Formats: sequence, C-alpha cells, structure tokens
Amino acid sequence: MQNSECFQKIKNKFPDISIEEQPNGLVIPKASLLEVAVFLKNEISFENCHCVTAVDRKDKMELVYLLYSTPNHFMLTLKTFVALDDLTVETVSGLWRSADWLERETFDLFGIKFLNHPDLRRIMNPDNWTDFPLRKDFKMEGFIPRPQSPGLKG
Amino acid sequence: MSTVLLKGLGCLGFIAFSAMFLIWLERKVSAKIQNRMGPMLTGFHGTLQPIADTIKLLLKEDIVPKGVDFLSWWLAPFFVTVPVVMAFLVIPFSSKWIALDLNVGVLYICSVTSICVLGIFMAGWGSNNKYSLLGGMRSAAQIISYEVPLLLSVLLVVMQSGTMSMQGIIHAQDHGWFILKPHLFLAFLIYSISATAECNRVPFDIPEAESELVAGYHTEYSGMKFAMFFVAEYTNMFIISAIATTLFFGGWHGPFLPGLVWFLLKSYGFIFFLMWMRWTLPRVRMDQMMSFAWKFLTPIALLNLLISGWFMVR
Amino acid sequence: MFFIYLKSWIIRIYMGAYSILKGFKVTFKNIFRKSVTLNYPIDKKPMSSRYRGMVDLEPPKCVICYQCIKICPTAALDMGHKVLEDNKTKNITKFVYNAELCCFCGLCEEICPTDAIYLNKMYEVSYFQHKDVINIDLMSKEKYKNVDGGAS
Amino acid sequence: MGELMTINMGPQHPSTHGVLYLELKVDGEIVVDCKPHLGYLHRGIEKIAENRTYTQFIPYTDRLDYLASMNNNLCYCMAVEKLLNIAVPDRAQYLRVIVAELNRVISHLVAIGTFAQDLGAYATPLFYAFRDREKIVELFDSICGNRLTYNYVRIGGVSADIPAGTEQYIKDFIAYERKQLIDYNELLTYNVIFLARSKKIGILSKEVALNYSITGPMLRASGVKWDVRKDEPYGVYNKFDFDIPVGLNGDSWDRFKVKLEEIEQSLRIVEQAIGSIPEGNPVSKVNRVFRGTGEAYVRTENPRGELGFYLVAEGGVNPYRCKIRSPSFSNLGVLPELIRGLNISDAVCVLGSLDIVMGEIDR
Repeated sequence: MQNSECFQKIKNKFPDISIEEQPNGLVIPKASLLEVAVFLKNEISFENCHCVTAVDRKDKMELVYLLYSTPNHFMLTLKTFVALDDLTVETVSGLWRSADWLERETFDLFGIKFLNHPDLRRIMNPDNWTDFPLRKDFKMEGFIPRPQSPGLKG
Repeated sequence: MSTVLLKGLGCLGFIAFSAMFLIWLERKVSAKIQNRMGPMLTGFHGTLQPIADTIKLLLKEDIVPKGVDFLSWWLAPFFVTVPVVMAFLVIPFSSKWIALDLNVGVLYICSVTSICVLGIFMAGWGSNNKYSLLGGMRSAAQIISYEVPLLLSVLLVVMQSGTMSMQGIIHAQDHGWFILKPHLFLAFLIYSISATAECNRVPFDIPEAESELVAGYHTEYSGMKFAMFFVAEYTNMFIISAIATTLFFGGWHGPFLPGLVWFLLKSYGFIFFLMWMRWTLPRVRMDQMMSFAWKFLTPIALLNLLISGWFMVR
Repeated sequence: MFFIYLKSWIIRIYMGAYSILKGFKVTFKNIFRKSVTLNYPIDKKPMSSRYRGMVDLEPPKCVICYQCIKICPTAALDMGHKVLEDNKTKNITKFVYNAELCCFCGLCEEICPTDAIYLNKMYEVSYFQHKDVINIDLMSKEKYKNVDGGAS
Repeated sequence: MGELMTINMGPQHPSTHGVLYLELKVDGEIVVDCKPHLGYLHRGIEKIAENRTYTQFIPYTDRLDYLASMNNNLCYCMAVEKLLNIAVPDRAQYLRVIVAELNRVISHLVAIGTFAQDLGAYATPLFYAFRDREKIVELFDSICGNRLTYNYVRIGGVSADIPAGTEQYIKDFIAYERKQLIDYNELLTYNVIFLARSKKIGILSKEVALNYSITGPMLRASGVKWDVRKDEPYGVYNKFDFDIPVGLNGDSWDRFKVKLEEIEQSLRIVEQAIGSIPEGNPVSKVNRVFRGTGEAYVRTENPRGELGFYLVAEGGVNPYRCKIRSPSFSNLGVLPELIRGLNISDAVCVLGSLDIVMGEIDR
C-alpha cells in the first residue's frame, strides 16, 4: 500500500474534504479528523495507533498521528493543523486506546486540549504547573545547560 | 534456684549465639548458591559480620512512626520473641542436657510457639501501615491454618512412641529413626512443609513478601525492635529443626560423637535444607497456600493418621 | 472414574515434586561453582583499555581549537585562552571541568585533533566537598591527587 | 463489597521497577482500580534534543532505556541517517546487528531475573542472570569503554572497531549461554510454583493488545506473529535466519517464555553475523555537524518493543522536533486493564511481566 492509494480511498469516501498529499503523509482538516479516523480504522484496517505527537510550527500546531496497518504493512502519517487561538481537537482515544496516554502526553507538553478525552490530566509534569515545555516560546533559562566559554564567541 | 538461673542463662546465650551463627550461615549459603562471596571483610570470611550487625542495630535510633497504636506496637516484638525463648525449655540437646523434661513436652512446645502469631498480628495492626496490616492478616491466616497439619503429623509420632515427653520420644527411637518408617516419612514431609509455613520462610513467606508488601508486618520497625523480630525468626527456625530432629531423626542418637554434637549436626542439617529451599523456590500466592493447607495437606495428614492408627491398634 | 481421577492426581503431584527437585539440583550444582564476584576493596578489576573514566588533559598538546567544548553534550567543560603579543600563538589560561555535569560519553576525546584531552581510567571518584567536583582545574598537575581512590 | 482501601504502591517500592507510582484501590486484597502516576524520572529529553546537535544527542539516548542502550543508539542513528541520507559501511551494519542482539540478550536476562524476583524467588535467578549479563557487559566495556551507557553507534557508522579476539569471546559466550538457558528452564520455567503463580494471570488478548498498540515480546506472547526485524527488516536483518517465538494465551508465563526463547533466537543471529562479517572500516568519518530538512520516522525492534524516533529538521544544526515513541510507555498503558480484579501478588506478577523501564516512559 502506498500513500497515494490511501489518499485515493479517503478522497473517494469523503469527496468534500480538502485533503493534501505530502511526500510522507496526508494533511486533513481538523474538523474531519474523527470521521476520517473511524474510516481508516474500520475500513482500511489501521488497527494500530502507533504514535500521537505534535510539532510547534510557531504560527500553528501540527498534530501528527502515526497509524499502522498490520495486514498492509503500511504506516500512514496523518497530519492536521491546529490554530494557536483554538488549541482543541477531537480525541481519538475512543477508537484506539493507545491514544489515551499519548494524547495526555501531547496535552502535557504542548497544551493541546483533546475534547471528550476520558482523563485529560498532565501525565509527566506536576499538575499545578502552567507552562507547556515543548512549545518553542517556552522560557528555559536554567533548565538546559549550554557552553558558557567566553572564548567560543571570539 | 541457681541451677534454674544457669539453665536460663545458658539457653539465652545459646539463642544469641545460634541466631548469629544462622544469620552468618544464611548469608554464606545464599552467596554460595548465587556464585557470590558473601561477607568477607569482618573477621575470617566474615564470621564477625553478625556481631557488627548487632552493634549497628543496638546503636540505631528507635523510630516511632506517627499514629501507631503504641501499646501493641511496643509489645509486639516481645510477643514474638518470648514464646520462642520459652520453647527452649523442653529441647533435648543430649541425654542429660534438657532444661525440664515435661511429660507434655510436645504439647507445650506446640502451644507456646503458636503465641507468635499474636505478636505478628499486633505488629501488623499497631504499625499504622497498610502493608503491615496486610502482612499481619496474611500471617494470622497462614499460621493458624498450617497449625492443623503440623499437629496432625506430630500426633502420629506421639501415637507411635506412646509418650509426649521429648526424651521419651527419643528413647522410643533407640532401634531406628522414625523417618525410616513409611507412614512417619509421610508425616515428616507434611511436618516440614507446615513447619516452613509456620516460620514464614520461602515458599510460604507471604506475610513478609518483599516484592509485594515491602517487609510485611515489620516494615515500620527499626533498630533493636527489628533485631528482635530477626532473632525470633532465626530462633524459630532452629526450634522447628530441633523438633524435627527430636521427632524424626532420632534426636541425640548417633555413634562415636557425643549426643550434643549429633543433635546440633542434625538440626543444622535440617536448617541448611530450609535455607537451600529459600534460595531456590518462588513464593506461592495467598489463596493457593490456603487451599494447599486445607484441601491437600490436612486430608492427607488425617488419612495418614487414620490408616496408620488402624494398623497400630490392629 | 475415581481411579482415573486419582491417577491424574498422583501424576500431578509427581510432576510438581519432580520440577521442584530439578530446581534444587540447579542451585546445588551452583554451590560448587567458582564465585564470579571479586573481594572488592582487596581485589580490583582492571579496566579495559578503552574505559572512559574522568576527563584528563595534557596542556602542552592542546591547540585551543575549542572542538571539545563545542561537542560536549552537557556543557561540562570550560576553557579560556589569551593571544600572545605576536598575535599568532595562543595560550590556555584556564581549563575547567565540571564532573557533576559530565556524562562520560567520550565525545571530547574522539573529536580532539591532537589527543590532548582524554578520559583516564579512574573509576572510584569521590570528593569531600561539592565545590571540588564542579570545578576541577585540568591545568594543574595535582588535579586528581587528592581524590579518594587515586588515579591509576 | 466492603470499604475500599487505597494503597500507594511506589514510588519507593521493591517491585515497581524504578519510580512508578501506582495508586491501587483494594477490596481486601483484590485490586478494584489502579491508577498509574508517571513523571518521577521526567528529564525533558525531547526538549534537550531540540537544543543539541545530532551527534551530541546520542549520549542522551543511552539514558532512555538504560538496559538496552545499544538499541536506542541504533534507532536514533538510523533516524538521523534516514533524515539526512547518510550511507553506512557494511561492516558497521554487521557490528550494529551484533551489539544490538547481544544487548537484547542481556536486557531479556535482566527482565527474566527481575520477574522471578517479583514472584518471590529470592535473588537467585536474578544473580544468575546478572552473572551471565556481566560477560556481555565486559565485552561492551572492551568495545566501547563503558558498562551501561555505551554511546557506541554513531551517525554513519560506529565509534570504534571491535578489538582483536572479540569474535572468539562471543562464540564462547554463545556456547556458554546455551547451557545456561537449560538451567533457567529447570529452575524457573517448568517449576510447579512458578507455573501456578504466572499461568493464566494477566491475560492479554490479541485484540486488546493491538488496540493498545502493544509491541515487542508482549505482543508476541499474545499470539501475534509480528517482529519489525522480520516484517520490515532494517539494517542487514534480512540476511539472517531466525524465528519469531509466539505465545499461546498471552498470560504472564507466556511473556516470560517468549523472552527466554528470544534469547536463543538472538544468539542465533549473533552466531550468523559473527560468521559472515565483512572486512572494512566501520568507523564513521563524516562531519560532526549535520544539516538537513524534512522529517523521518524510524522504528526498530527494541527488547521491550518498538522504539520509534520521529525527527523533524528545519535546516538547523539541531533537530526541530524529536519525538521518542517508547515501547514501555505504550505497554504500561494496558496495566490498569490487566490487573483489575487480581490479587496484589498477581498485580506485582503482571507488572513484572510487562518489563518496563521508567527511563523511557518518563523520558
């Protein structure tokens, strides 16, 4: 199975969704994430949600879902963009239980809220912390040591 | 009066020495089984290690956790240690070396050692710790249920010898150890399994199961109180094997060497077996252990008792 | 029916006892094996030739390229230099090593073009004071003299 | 149902394998509910990756799954190589397979030893496992200079060639370890108490395992014949002949047995690799500063499951984003489901059979 094949199948099923095909994945709009996910799981046998993560693109957040289909031996990279002023997205933890903790981790590190998630708490950092450390604007003075040699600058 | 005092002091001295020796032996046996060296630095091959440990434990601060049930927490180590010391009263080290040859010796020893469970339960309840509580509950259930097959197998020996006195039982074995008789061999197996459970050793160490309950009923104890639990455990082990020696291995009977040496040799041999077992087997689960006691050991012990009793009176 | 049940029961007991005895055999066999541990403070294990211990420096060899400081993943090294009057030769003024941050990865040793910085064979390292750990002067000849355990 | 008691198991507890904290609700001794709390070992490694160059980050991957550092190094370096299109010499590929498989052997040995320890076999199997592990640790010490955090695999190769005599040492070890495996089987696998404790405890069905994205020996114990080394071979794994051991029921005993059989298969792979290793220079001589753009996801078969690195690069010397998909994290997620309704003793048994390492869960 190839990226394009998967792209075609989704395109045939949902003709009115604007899907973008990238060399290593598909980009779908945020609003239709859940229905595409249901379709992928039930009809193209992506029974394994390998990984959920996010990338801070500074002007928007990029959510990355790595889905795996064991019968087809194919890993699909499904991406969606979340605007910074509305950091919410529908959860897929009802479909794949593995997404439960992975979404909690994404919430913990990026602050993206997953709607209808059964137990959306911070998973690694303390509950009373307000920062989201993996965002690019996170102030990290004192967190990560850097070489301080004066000679380096000269 | 003075002889009683002397005997008592002798027993206490023996207990202290024996516990220390057993601790050293356990460490060495486990080290040998695990291809290690064990204690090597204090004294020749670490022989002084238990003394160093004792000094350390004596000097340690006695920590009282918050919210303990003070009386039961405080008394528990004594309730565990004192019965064990009392049991030494009737242990026949040789034909002459016995503190008091009671005519109900076996009954006495069985009743005295079962007081231990009270101390363990008090420790578990008094510590104000959930792990200790679970350990205490488990211990009570375990010791009470294993008392039954233990007593049934001891009863068979009493039936065979016709006396309850410890010396009397040894004299009944003048012409051959009891373990050589088939029905008593079965009784010995039952006895050793239940005795292992009685003194909380692997595979029946569920009251202090380290990987589940941290240290069970003595989680919160430190310093000298912990040392008392420790000494009680090892002395209990010695008593268990001393009884086994008396009941099944012919006590102090043996050629060439004096009776005392034979008695200690046999006892420590049995203890070595217990240690070997500890470092080999995994632990059983609570419910498995209980069903093993009630569904397997007790019926077999009863059947054994009935059938051999029938053969005896026939 | 009863006898079949009894038979399976006896077989189960036999198999269980047999498996336990097998375990006993394995542990008994091991009693007579040679111990694999060392009597540690008396016998010590020689370290392999590539062992990565504490960072060490031979100041005369250093060409002040700053490669080691750039590659250090934990910023454990610090260095200073001054340019001499002729504007060509440089001189190290300080080379400080923070053993607390160091992760003993050996990247500085690998990247050094002249083998000036290297990781020695010390593995028993302890200091009495925190300030000694975070501030080891690699320029000094006495750097590891007072360390508990000693340089090998 | 009586009043429920809350037991805080961990972060300091003998059998939580590190600093895991389980909040257990128990009814007597039956676990009614379990809530894992993570994060006691959180070091922000993903954030550190964004502030380190590609080469500098390799030592940090050692600290993820600290029992299988070689495999972590390998996965990270393969991800960077895929991202930046770097070729790897043939000999280096073989050396990577050898060290990764030997590391799998010693990691599984620790897993077996600690599982037996959790079942109450006081330390003896653990010490036997560490005795055998020591031989490989010493080998790694002579190859790369450290005993736990190896930092051996480099981007585009390995850090050093193996010293002379290593082939013979590995051959001796394989012969020795095969004898030891018989001992493990006699001491543990078919012991009646061991069977009673671990059979039919914590049964994980195929469907649940796939839904929870379980990988590695746990998935194979549930009866799914899946191994990245075989199904999507990376490196030179397609040149070797080995089997994938599969369990029948997916209980704790199967998880243990699969690991024991995987040791044997890993030894087979090492034996073949050491016999057919080509000559050449495996040491990478490429520039220490890499730049590139794009994104890459690489996963490898770690001892505990599939480790994945998702790297995003935006032209700088540092990765723009580095997501570590750690196997233990996903495997631990199923724990509350598995131990509901079991004894505390069984909960410990199941936790031991999951074989987690907190270093890669908390990252």
